[in-house]
Amino acid sequence: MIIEALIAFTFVSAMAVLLAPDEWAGRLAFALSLVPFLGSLFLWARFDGSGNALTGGELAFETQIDWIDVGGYTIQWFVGLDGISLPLVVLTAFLVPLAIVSAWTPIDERQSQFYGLILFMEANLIGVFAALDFFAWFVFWEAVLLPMYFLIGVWGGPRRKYAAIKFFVYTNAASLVMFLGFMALVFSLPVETFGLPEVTQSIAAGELGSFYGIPAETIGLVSFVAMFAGFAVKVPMVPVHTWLPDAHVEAPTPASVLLAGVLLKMGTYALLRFNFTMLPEQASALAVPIAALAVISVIYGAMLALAQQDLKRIVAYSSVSSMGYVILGLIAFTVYGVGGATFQMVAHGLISGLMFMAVGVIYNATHTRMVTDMSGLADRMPVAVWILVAGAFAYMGLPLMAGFAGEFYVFVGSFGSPVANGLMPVFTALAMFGIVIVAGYLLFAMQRTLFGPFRLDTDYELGRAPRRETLPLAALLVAIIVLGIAPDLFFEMIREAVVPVVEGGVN
Amino acid sequence: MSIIQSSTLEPLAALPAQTGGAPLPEWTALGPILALVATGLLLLGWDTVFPNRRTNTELSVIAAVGALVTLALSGWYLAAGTGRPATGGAITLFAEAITIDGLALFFTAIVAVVTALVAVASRDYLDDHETPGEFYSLVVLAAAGMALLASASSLATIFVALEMVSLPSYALVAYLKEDRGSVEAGMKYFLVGAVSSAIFVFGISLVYAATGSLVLSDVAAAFGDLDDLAGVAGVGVVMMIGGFAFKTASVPVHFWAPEVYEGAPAPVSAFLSSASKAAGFAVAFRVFTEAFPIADAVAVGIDWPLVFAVLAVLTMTLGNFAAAVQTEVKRMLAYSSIGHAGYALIGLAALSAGGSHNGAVMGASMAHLFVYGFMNTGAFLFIAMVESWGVGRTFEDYAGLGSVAPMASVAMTVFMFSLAGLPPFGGFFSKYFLFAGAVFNGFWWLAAIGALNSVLSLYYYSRVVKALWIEEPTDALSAVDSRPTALYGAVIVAAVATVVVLPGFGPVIETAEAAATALFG
Amino acid sequence: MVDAFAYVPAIVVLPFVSFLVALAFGKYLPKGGAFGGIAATAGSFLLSLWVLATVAGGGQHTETLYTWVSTDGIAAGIGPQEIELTFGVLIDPLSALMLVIVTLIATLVHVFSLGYMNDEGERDLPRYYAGLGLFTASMLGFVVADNLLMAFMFFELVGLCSYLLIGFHFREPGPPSAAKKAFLVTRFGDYFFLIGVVAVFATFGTASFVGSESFPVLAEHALNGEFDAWTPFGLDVGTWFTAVGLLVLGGAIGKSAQFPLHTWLPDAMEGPTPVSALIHAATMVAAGVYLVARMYGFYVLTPTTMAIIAFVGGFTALFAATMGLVKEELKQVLAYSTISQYGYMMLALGAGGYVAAVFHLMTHAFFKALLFLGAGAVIIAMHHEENMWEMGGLKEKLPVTYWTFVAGSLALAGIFPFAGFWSKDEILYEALVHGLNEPLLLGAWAMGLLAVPVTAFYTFRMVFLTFHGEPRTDTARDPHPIRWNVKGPLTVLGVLAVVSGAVNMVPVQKVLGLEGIDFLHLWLDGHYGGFSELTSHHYADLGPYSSGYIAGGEIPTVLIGAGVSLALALGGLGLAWKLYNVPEPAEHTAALGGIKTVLYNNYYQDELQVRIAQVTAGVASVADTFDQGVIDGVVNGVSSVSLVSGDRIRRVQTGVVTHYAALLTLGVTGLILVLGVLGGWFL
Amino acid sequence: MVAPEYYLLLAAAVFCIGLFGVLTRRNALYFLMSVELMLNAANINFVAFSSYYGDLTGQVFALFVIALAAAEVAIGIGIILVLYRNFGVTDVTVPREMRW
Repeated sequence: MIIEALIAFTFVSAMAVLLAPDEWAGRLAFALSLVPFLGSLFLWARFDGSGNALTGGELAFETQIDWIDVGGYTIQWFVGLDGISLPLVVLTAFLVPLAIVSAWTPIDERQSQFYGLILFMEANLIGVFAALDFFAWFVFWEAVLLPMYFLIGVWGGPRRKYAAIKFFVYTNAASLVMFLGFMALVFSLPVETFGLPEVTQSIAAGELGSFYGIPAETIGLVSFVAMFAGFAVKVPMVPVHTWLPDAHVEAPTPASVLLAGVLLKMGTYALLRFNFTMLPEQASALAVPIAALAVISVIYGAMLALAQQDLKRIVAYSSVSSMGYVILGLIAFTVYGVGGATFQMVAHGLISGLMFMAVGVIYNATHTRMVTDMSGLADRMPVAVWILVAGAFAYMGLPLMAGFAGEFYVFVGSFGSPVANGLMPVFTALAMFGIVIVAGYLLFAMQRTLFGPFRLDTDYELGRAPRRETLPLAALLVAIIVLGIAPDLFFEMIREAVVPVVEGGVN
Repeated sequence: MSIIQSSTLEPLAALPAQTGGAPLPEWTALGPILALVATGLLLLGWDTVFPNRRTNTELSVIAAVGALVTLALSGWYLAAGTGRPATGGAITLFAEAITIDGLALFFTAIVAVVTALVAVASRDYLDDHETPGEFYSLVVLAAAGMALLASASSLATIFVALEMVSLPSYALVAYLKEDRGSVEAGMKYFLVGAVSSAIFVFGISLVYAATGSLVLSDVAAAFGDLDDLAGVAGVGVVMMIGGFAFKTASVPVHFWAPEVYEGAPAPVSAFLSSASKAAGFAVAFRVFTEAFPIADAVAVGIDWPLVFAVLAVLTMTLGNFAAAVQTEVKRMLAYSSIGHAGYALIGLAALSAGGSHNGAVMGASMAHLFVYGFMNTGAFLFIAMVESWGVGRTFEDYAGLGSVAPMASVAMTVFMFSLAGLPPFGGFFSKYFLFAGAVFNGFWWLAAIGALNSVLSLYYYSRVVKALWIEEPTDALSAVDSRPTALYGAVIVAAVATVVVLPGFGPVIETAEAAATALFG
Repeated sequence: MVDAFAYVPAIVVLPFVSFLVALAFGKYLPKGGAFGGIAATAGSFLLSLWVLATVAGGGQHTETLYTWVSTDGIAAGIGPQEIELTFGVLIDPLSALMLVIVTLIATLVHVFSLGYMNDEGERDLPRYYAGLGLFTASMLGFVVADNLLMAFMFFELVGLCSYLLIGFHFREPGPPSAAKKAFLVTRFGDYFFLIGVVAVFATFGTASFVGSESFPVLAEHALNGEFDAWTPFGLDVGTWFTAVGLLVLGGAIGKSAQFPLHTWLPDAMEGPTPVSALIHAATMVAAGVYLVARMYGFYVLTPTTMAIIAFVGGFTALFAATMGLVKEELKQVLAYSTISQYGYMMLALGAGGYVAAVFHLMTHAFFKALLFLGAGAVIIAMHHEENMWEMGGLKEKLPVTYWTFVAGSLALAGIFPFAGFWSKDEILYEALVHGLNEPLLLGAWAMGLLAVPVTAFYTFRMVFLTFHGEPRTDTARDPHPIRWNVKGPLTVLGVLAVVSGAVNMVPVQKVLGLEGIDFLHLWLDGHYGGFSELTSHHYADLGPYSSGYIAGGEIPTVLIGAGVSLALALGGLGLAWKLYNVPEPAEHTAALGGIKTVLYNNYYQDELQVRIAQVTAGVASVADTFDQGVIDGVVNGVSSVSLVSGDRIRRVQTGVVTHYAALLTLGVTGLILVLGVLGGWFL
Repeated sequence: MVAPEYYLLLAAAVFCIGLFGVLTRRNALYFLMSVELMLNAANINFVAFSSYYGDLTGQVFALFVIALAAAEVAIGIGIILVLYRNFGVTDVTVPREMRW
């Protein structure tokens, strides 16, 4: 019941913060958010799961009780962690306190609401990664969107209303598509619950039957495509990515941090769980288009980042690019590919969180994010800037930082992968060109904003960033480096959890 | 065969046991309906005895208590399994003119809930109004008609009950006699209602002509061999569908709805769009499953699930698309109510002869109407509150309400998101179970269209939320100077219920599904 | 006995610690943390010497120190076997030698920096020394790497450090731009390198440099058919290995500034001069060549790769040398000479002259570090003026600098008996004897030979313009004095530039028949210690080349080759003497005619790359427009269409109740008709 | 005995006449009368088929319909009254303040 306790505590914290006065809502939220963080560390320390949650592995902290009986099915409250979900839970619980601290400076109105929403979102995020019954999972999945809608809509930039509604409608539309796909799948199976493990194992046992005259193969394929399309929006993959830059640009810094850091991972996490673990055959059959989409996401996203003048937009598009690697790794169906993709989720969560936070620190001081409005910031706010530089290099995949580990595993895993009619080396090599483009746009942006003679067009006095703004950055950087040097902290459990996925794939 | 004839003795075990262990007498199955009727009469009596009271608190309390008693009774019966297969099946009374089963009790409960909420909320809405007495009695009597409608199992009873609902409703809509909107709405409601009831009763007459009976089970029996009367029966069935469409505000008889919901006093809008609609669905569910068995009907070319499928698609699409472009919140809710009728119609559309999951689909639809009873009523009651403040009606006028009335705005946000089908609110499960049920029964395209509409609905529901929380407050908000306690209470209760029903969805859907499955039994 | 090899990690860690110390406490330390850096690098140097001695005593060492990713018995599912990613050290003659070179030069650069940075009152010294420390540590990590992945990782860190150090003066516009370019261009090369690393893992399941399970050995077996290597698209192993080799070579070309990825290097002169010395002599640029040498056993298996390496090297040697002809700034000349000299090393590697390449790597490290530090001394003296036309006559004012600089220049120009002569001569000799049967290689040799007089000319043009003649500016008449911390390193390197050729007197050995004075050959051949699969004769056995001789034998070939190249070098030197060793030298570039403009503009290579960048930016901008207009346009279009159709739909609601009655009648009638037709009621 | 088809046709004709009135008449009272016609068309069916099937429920139901029609008219007149008070007309097409 530890997971339930964590989720419940976070919900209650959210309520408490909502009712707290604005003056100390931020501090209270930070203090309360440390509890889930410590809790996640406790989960990590006591983690005793093995194998993959969906394929019958040993679950850690499992709870399974019946909830609702409907239509001959039983909906359960079913949570548990395996090597894939635990790192993401830890990531979430780690990022939230930092995001809260990063909100202390920029959020100056309706603070209790702001922090309450953040905690509400955290509770749901933990739920998303822990839930193993479809409906329980889906409740959390959808509930994450609400706080983000408000975070963008209320505390966002000038076009926040447009961005918020776009984010909201777009991602919900995707959820519906995915929902229908999953329902069609479940109803073609002789299962009695919506438990993800049961569904997975039933499919693996070849029990996918025809459904109202539609042959099983078609059902499998259609479900796969529907779910893939649904999750691709969340990831996001080209061409369903356009909500992301708008959402990121308008969102306040802490919301961006969580959006890029955790919310995007929901998409890839779900892809891994649903598409690639449940329907490996269909995934393998569609490997060529999926890999092609991944490559397009990487290159096209990076090209878009190259064209931007807004620092946040640059990082936002580069998220599109980075998530392309994750897809590439997933479709590879190798331990390094799938495991690397999972690791990359965590790594990218930390790194993009750092980047958004650092851009936020700059924005707090300069009140602009336009590359053209400033230069030479390194002279005035060295600590923040050099951490930003370090983050940028992490983004570029500098070795001994977490990003390199993730990307390298993905590359190793996908290069030699037998899927996609042996075309994976080509796809991998093409996708790898992303590491050049990412270096290009980040270096250009840094050169223009951080270095050179000091200039700021917005006429704000610039001083060193306060410690409460730089400390979260430093914490993230430390985490990135630690994971880069010792990826096995997570990768070991991830690997164990992805082996069954890989074995389910066509190899 | 006369209509009023004591029924053959049914297994009395179907009724809850008395304290001594013996079952209650059979007529007690009518308890919920009788409670409403009695309350209505009591209200009239009270108003007669104290005609010039300046306060309507007592009336409100009486109406609410009466509704709660009804709710308690129907809840008790539901929990005890009255009229359910497990305890011996449906209880039929008066030569099968009335059937008390899970469906009837379930919808009675919905009606009772809405009535209670509306009664409480009206206490503040009708403050300083001259003649509150008739308002409450009309509401409660209409509710009694709705409860009867849900229990009616003869076409005659159905028509009578339908009129019992309609006639008070016309009066309620036009209740604000000095208000041009209210009067215009009343006029339109009445005229369209009159035409539809004429069409409906003509449809009944054609069905009677074809089958020679008004009792649903006998109609069903005759449906097996209609021979060349299939055409007559078919036209009759479609015309009856027209009548149901009126009650449920579905295409093609939805035209009254936007104006009525907009023009009527907001509590009445809440009442009509939640309870009246639910009652319409209740009777439609019963009539079509019991009187026109799918297999027989389809065999003679009366493919009514197809008709409902077409209507469902048209209704949800029309409702949602039109709602998306409204400028006034109340009218938007009116269209959204049409859209939800479209979703609920899936419960009749996604059925197939011998479909193993018919019960699941219809049950999901019932559960949706149940949740809808809370969230939609709550939303209209919020409008009532805003109307009582005198803030304008458009989205712009709602800007920043969250900053001056946070609790109510939170509640409204809950309603909006729940209507949009988002967690963690009840509307989420009900809508998704509905879609799942449709997919389950092979009507994936219906679910897909529902999903598309759902996306659109997200847009306009979130516009309200946006206005409440995201837009900057305007000067108009200084009008918000009161805290109408009863209205607040009703809204908050509805909101809490909307939230609580998500984790507690099990009993709701299980009851609804059992009730629906029994119909297909 | 204490084992030197146990301290190998310390060699890497010491500078890293100095990085951390300078970063964390630099501003509280005297000299901005310089002493920590000096102590650390000197410590590393001493340890390296100890390691070198141990290897000389017959030792070799390889050890896995840290498992980055363990496998725990899980089959990785790709390639022939499970893949474990590890960090380890590999100490053989090559890496031991390189350790000594790197640590020596790093130490000297640290000392020199006291004069160049501290004495000149630069800001942000802790950052500078932190950068130097990290740079050194990264390079040392790269040198001792026992597998390709680890090598790649440190290779990248070297790139990062170069970025940080080249862009040290970030407040000016130039250095950040140069730093960006350096990182980006080398990143482009590393892109191929990374594909290569990944391909090596996929092909062999290991990236180890040494051992029977190392990838060069496995490749050897695969070509013999004794090992079943994975290849993509059903390619045959030879072709695939060629491709892999070329991919990895991409990294080497980028870092070692070979054509066409050489453009970053001249720009990198924006960094502080000691950094230039470190980059060019011992660390970053050397890394590319070292990488090829490190996995030479793999390259020699594929003749095509070897030929391409040689040709790229030869071409770069000549190409860069010509650009050096017309440069006006001291460091620019040196920059192009660096590119050119690394071209020689590549030529040597491609030509099968493994020892020659390492030899030149070593001598070049000494004399190029010397020249850069000398240039730094001049720059100190000239108050950071770098244009040679503003100098002149510094000979008397800066005697130590002058004489050491001349020694370095003679070495660079390849004048007997300075170090550069021996190494360059051996390269050309190897290219010649192997190239007699290989036209491509012979072409590369010809280019290398042609570059000799050019090198000599620009080197001495530089010397004469800087030190000889009359001072042409006031600064040159009264230069800033330089201190011990500048002169000391210069002296050490000056000596080395003169004598270090002695470690490999192959021509002398061949001509005079003296056995055993080709110490470097013996060293790299595992004569003292080392791994058998990493020895030069093992490479020679595997290699594709056979030797041919001109004029009837080995000794005449040696003599003719040496004579020709020495003559050419002297010719170039003489021309420079004639043109520039005059009191008032004038520009003679006009004589080059149209070529001059081309050379000034570096063959428009920079323009080409700028153009590529512009085109990329253009494509990106088009993509952005497409994204905003088309992809997002569709999204917004869907919403607009929905709203517009919603607006149409609601117009049905006219407000007139009679219309409603009509519409509902129509609706019901329509339903009756449709259902009736479908159900056949009217039949 | 008249064949039941004719009753059906008669009823349908009366219904259509009523419907025609509903669609064409703007005066609320005419509207009401037309609705009465439609209801009575149903009554024709009920009575005719009640006798055809020998089943009394039809006839009883016809009585119910008549009663309900009366109630409907009662409330209808009331609404028409307030309509006239507020809009000054009994033309049902005039009140159109709420639309779209």
